[in-house]
Amino acid sequence: MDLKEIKDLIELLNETALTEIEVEESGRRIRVRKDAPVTAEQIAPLLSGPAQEAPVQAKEEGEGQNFTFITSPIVGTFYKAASPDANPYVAIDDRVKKGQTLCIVEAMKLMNEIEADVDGKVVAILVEDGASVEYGEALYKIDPA
Amino acid sequence: MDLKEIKDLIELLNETALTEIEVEESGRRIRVRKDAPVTAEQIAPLLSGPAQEAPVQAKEEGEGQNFTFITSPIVGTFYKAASPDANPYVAIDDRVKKGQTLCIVEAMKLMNEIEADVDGKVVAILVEDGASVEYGEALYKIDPA
Amino acid sequence: MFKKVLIANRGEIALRIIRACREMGVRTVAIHSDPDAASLHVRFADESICVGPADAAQSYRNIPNILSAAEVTGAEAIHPGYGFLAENSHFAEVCESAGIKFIGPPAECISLMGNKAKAREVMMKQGVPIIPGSEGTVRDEKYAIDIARKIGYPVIVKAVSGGGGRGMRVVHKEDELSKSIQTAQLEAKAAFGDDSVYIEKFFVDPRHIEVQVLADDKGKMIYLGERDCSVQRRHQKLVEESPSPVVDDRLRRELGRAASGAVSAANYVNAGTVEFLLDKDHHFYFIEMNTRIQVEHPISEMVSGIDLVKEQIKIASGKPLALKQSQVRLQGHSIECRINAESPDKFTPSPGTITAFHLPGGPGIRVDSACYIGGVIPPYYDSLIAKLIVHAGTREEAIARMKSALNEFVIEGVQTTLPLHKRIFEDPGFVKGRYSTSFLDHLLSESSAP
Amino acid sequence: MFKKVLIANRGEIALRIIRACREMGVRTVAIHSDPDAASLHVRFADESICVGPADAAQSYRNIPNILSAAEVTGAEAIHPGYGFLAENSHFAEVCESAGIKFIGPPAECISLMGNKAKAREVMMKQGVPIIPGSEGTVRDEKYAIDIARKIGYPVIVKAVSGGGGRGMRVVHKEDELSKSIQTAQLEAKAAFGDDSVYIEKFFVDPRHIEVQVLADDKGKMIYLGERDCSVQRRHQKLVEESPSPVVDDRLRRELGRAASGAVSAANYVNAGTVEFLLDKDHHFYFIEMNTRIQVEHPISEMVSGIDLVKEQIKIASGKPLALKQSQVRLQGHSIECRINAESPDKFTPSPGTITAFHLPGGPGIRVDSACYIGGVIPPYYDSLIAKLIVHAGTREEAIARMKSALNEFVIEGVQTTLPLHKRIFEDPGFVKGRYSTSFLDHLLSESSAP
Repeated sequence: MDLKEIKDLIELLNETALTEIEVEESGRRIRVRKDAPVTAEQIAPLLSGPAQEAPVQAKEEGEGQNFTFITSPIVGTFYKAASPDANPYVAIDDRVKKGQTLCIVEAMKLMNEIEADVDGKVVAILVEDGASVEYGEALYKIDPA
Repeated sequence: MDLKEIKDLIELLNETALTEIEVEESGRRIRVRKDAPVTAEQIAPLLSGPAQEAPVQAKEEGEGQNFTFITSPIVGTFYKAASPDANPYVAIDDRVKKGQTLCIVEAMKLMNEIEADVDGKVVAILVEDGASVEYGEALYKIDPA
Repeated sequence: MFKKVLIANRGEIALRIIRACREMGVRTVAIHSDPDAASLHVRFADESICVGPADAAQSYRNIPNILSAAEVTGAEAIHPGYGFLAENSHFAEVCESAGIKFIGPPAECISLMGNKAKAREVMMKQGVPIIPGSEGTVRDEKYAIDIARKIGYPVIVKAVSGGGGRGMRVVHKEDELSKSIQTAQLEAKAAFGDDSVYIEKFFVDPRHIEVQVLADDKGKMIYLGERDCSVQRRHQKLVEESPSPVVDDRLRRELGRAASGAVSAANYVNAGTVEFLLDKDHHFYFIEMNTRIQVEHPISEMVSGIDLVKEQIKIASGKPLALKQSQVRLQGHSIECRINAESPDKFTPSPGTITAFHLPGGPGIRVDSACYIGGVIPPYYDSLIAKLIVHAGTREEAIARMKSALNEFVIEGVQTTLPLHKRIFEDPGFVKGRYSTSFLDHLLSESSAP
Repeated sequence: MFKKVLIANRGEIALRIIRACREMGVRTVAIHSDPDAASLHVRFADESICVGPADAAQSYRNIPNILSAAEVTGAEAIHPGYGFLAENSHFAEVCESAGIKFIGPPAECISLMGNKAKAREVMMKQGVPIIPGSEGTVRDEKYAIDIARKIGYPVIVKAVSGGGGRGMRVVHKEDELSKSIQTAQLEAKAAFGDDSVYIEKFFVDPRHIEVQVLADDKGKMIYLGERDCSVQRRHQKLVEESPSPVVDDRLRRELGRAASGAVSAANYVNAGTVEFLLDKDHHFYFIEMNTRIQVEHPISEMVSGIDLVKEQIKIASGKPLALKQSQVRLQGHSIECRINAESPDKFTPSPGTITAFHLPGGPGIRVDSACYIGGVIPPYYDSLIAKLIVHAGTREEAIARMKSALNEFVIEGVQTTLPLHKRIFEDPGFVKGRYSTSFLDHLLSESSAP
């Protein structure tokens, strides 16, 4: 059952230097994450600050390599190309530049272009064309090296 | 709150080779105890066996000495002497013999004589004269040496 | 009203009684065995006394120690709960002679209803419909054959002092009769020390319907509708509901009248349950009367709005019933699931330590339980973890609410019957209200089929 | 009926709505912020979507992301709960224009009731008693002085767009009036972006009484009695009860009539609450109407037997009300305690991880909570841990039940208001039902006195 699993994961997390563990199996997903201790100074801007529309950047450490993930800043539908007939904006192994359009996330009938926020090489496209994505969902894995 | 404390104690108990921990403070007493893993063979006689009326014997290990406790086999009222005018059956430092009457526990208007089940010396009398005692409550501490 | 009550029980029913006492301003004394020292009923009572070791015969059934506990704590009354000493007429007698009020019926009621053959006789005289069968016990083979021919096969041979399915034999043909009587007698002798047996008509796929009654010592009584407890495994109830999906207003009044008759016949006082068997033609027959609060009492509380445990205490303290039958108003539908620490397929007990325990909540949800995280289900006593009770406007809504609540209920560390309960509420027969006492056996045999 | 509903909220109210949907066979979509990924509302919904980071403005108030979530999951309706977007008329409007049903009143009702001065005007026209005061907003100092003289001091200056105590000033003497108006205007501008204020008579020690209404889109409405929410700390309710200890049947009918008037005046549809101030002479005055389900809705559910959240969903799906006013039957007494993660004396929030969580149970106990052991109360949102609701036959029994339940409730890991709640139920004034909106301030100042 989940409560137990969540507790186990929290424990595991607390024992390591990781800040997040995510487990997905048979249609269920559990993610536990820890932040640095929250202080009043940090909360104040959170509660009053303006909405950040910039893509969220996440890093992964593995085998000595630093990857960057381009995540969705909004909830919507993911498209690799500008239209069904067009070529995808980018493909795996393409080199991309900061500010270059990678894909579109459609929300409220509006096409939102998602740009790379780093120079690098596309290592993986993590979402199927036409799939719905949630806030913070990783779309592209980029090797900034 | 007690639930948490009890849990902590259980945890502590399980981590150690102890079999019992007891904490008493401000009128409240918590005791946690563990037995060897229970097997079906052990349960069967428990469920059908006759009531044991013999005093329960408990041991305490401390400072290299083994003490034996004479505990109450019934619920009732503890008396050190046969009547209010009589001398106590035993006093501290008295030597007692197995089978010797140590005190009376009155229950249901009946006087139940509690006997020593070991030879030894009375180290402590643990209950006030006239106090009510529960099942298993230690009455006398005996040094069998 | 009593100032202090001793509760001669453990687990959820002890906690249930403690809650009622606290709400009435009555102080409580819990008794417990050695392994139950950390139990919630001990924690939430005002005082507690250890009365013996794990073995219930030496603790929860230890009459001298329990009476001494009442004496040394100054308790004026003892509530026996269910099980243990609840239907022990000797205990009720000893309590009264020690000047301690037994919260239950007079000892004579308990002993009358404990003798199944005598109870039948008394009910028959009062005009309460009883199952066709022998008059009194059967000693003589010829009489047995005559009776069985008269009422028609199949018949059932039952121990007079029986209960829980022991000392019972169903007989389909005359040539099996004599041997079955002998076997039943042997079993009865071994289990209850009394080899008297009697014969009754055996009904195929009946329903188990029981009526909750309350009677004060002024001769007033009320009944609070019926409970349908047909979902059973070897006479152990797993799911109960009130009202029954097959009882209409007319039948309810008839059942109530019969239950009233039973109460009068026995000069019954306090809470009790009159159990009936309901056949396919909706004829009902008296089975027995339980002279105690029952595990499934909450569903009657939910539909009637009456707190049965408080009523028991009030009646025992000499107060008259506050309500007349015409003021009893049954509303909505209530269902109870008994969640046991058992493997859900084989029903083998699964004692152990509860490592996760998350209760369902929200509207119409009630949980009666004495479990907590870190708490232990010991191997010595029954395996009930929690009673999950729902109440809603209609049976359909109550089923939907129960399904939702079962899915929210998290219990870890022991195996539980939760998966079986979920299956029951998915079963089309159950959902339509079409089920009998053989329902669960059918459901279980389906799953074990290849 | 809808096939799928998105719940634009978190915590216990999201879970409450999910439970109602599951019982109705409606699929659910939970939305959540980053730190709420392990929340129970996410776990128990059929689907879930992360809509933004911790900051509610970017997640639970993020209209584009929430509508996209409804779109990508195919949800036909959105339930806003309370707080966040529940009383945002723009959100209701955008939902409707996107073809998604907003489970609540029409946008116009929300915006009418959001404008306190306009709401007053409309109620006055309908003949609903309103607090004596200015007609519309006060811009002109001379008009303010005239009005204040006419209704008599003390008066209160309030922001038209106000709420939660901000933009309010009590004025006791004429020479304070002008300065207080200016201060209120500044506060209102800063807090709500609108500096309009109005003036009302200020009552000393009134009671806060509110009436729960349900109205369908066919023009039918019912009211479900009143709630007494006078136990407040700075306009935050801590304990609510229904019925009010000071409202009798005649006053209840008058309050109901006034609430019906408010519903008609606003062409109101769905669940809503009409709030009144009750003075010492038992005259009542309209304060405002809350156009959403309220935190304290369970106590009305307990006494009426009506599931308000299910009714909200049914009404939004176009179903007519099933009950007439004459069929509404209020039974017994219900009390709710809001247990918050706060220090019980200073009320400073106490976020953290729940390390122990043991719920009270038994008859008449309901807990609405989304907490669990190991779960986190994040610092970003409100501090409600659980609503503990009791129901019993009488007020006296309900208080006894609440005291017993508060003593069984174990919460560890964060500080809670449990100790304060226990004190409230020991207070002789509260027990006698003699309390006003200043009750809690008095109770708290007693304890801080030397």
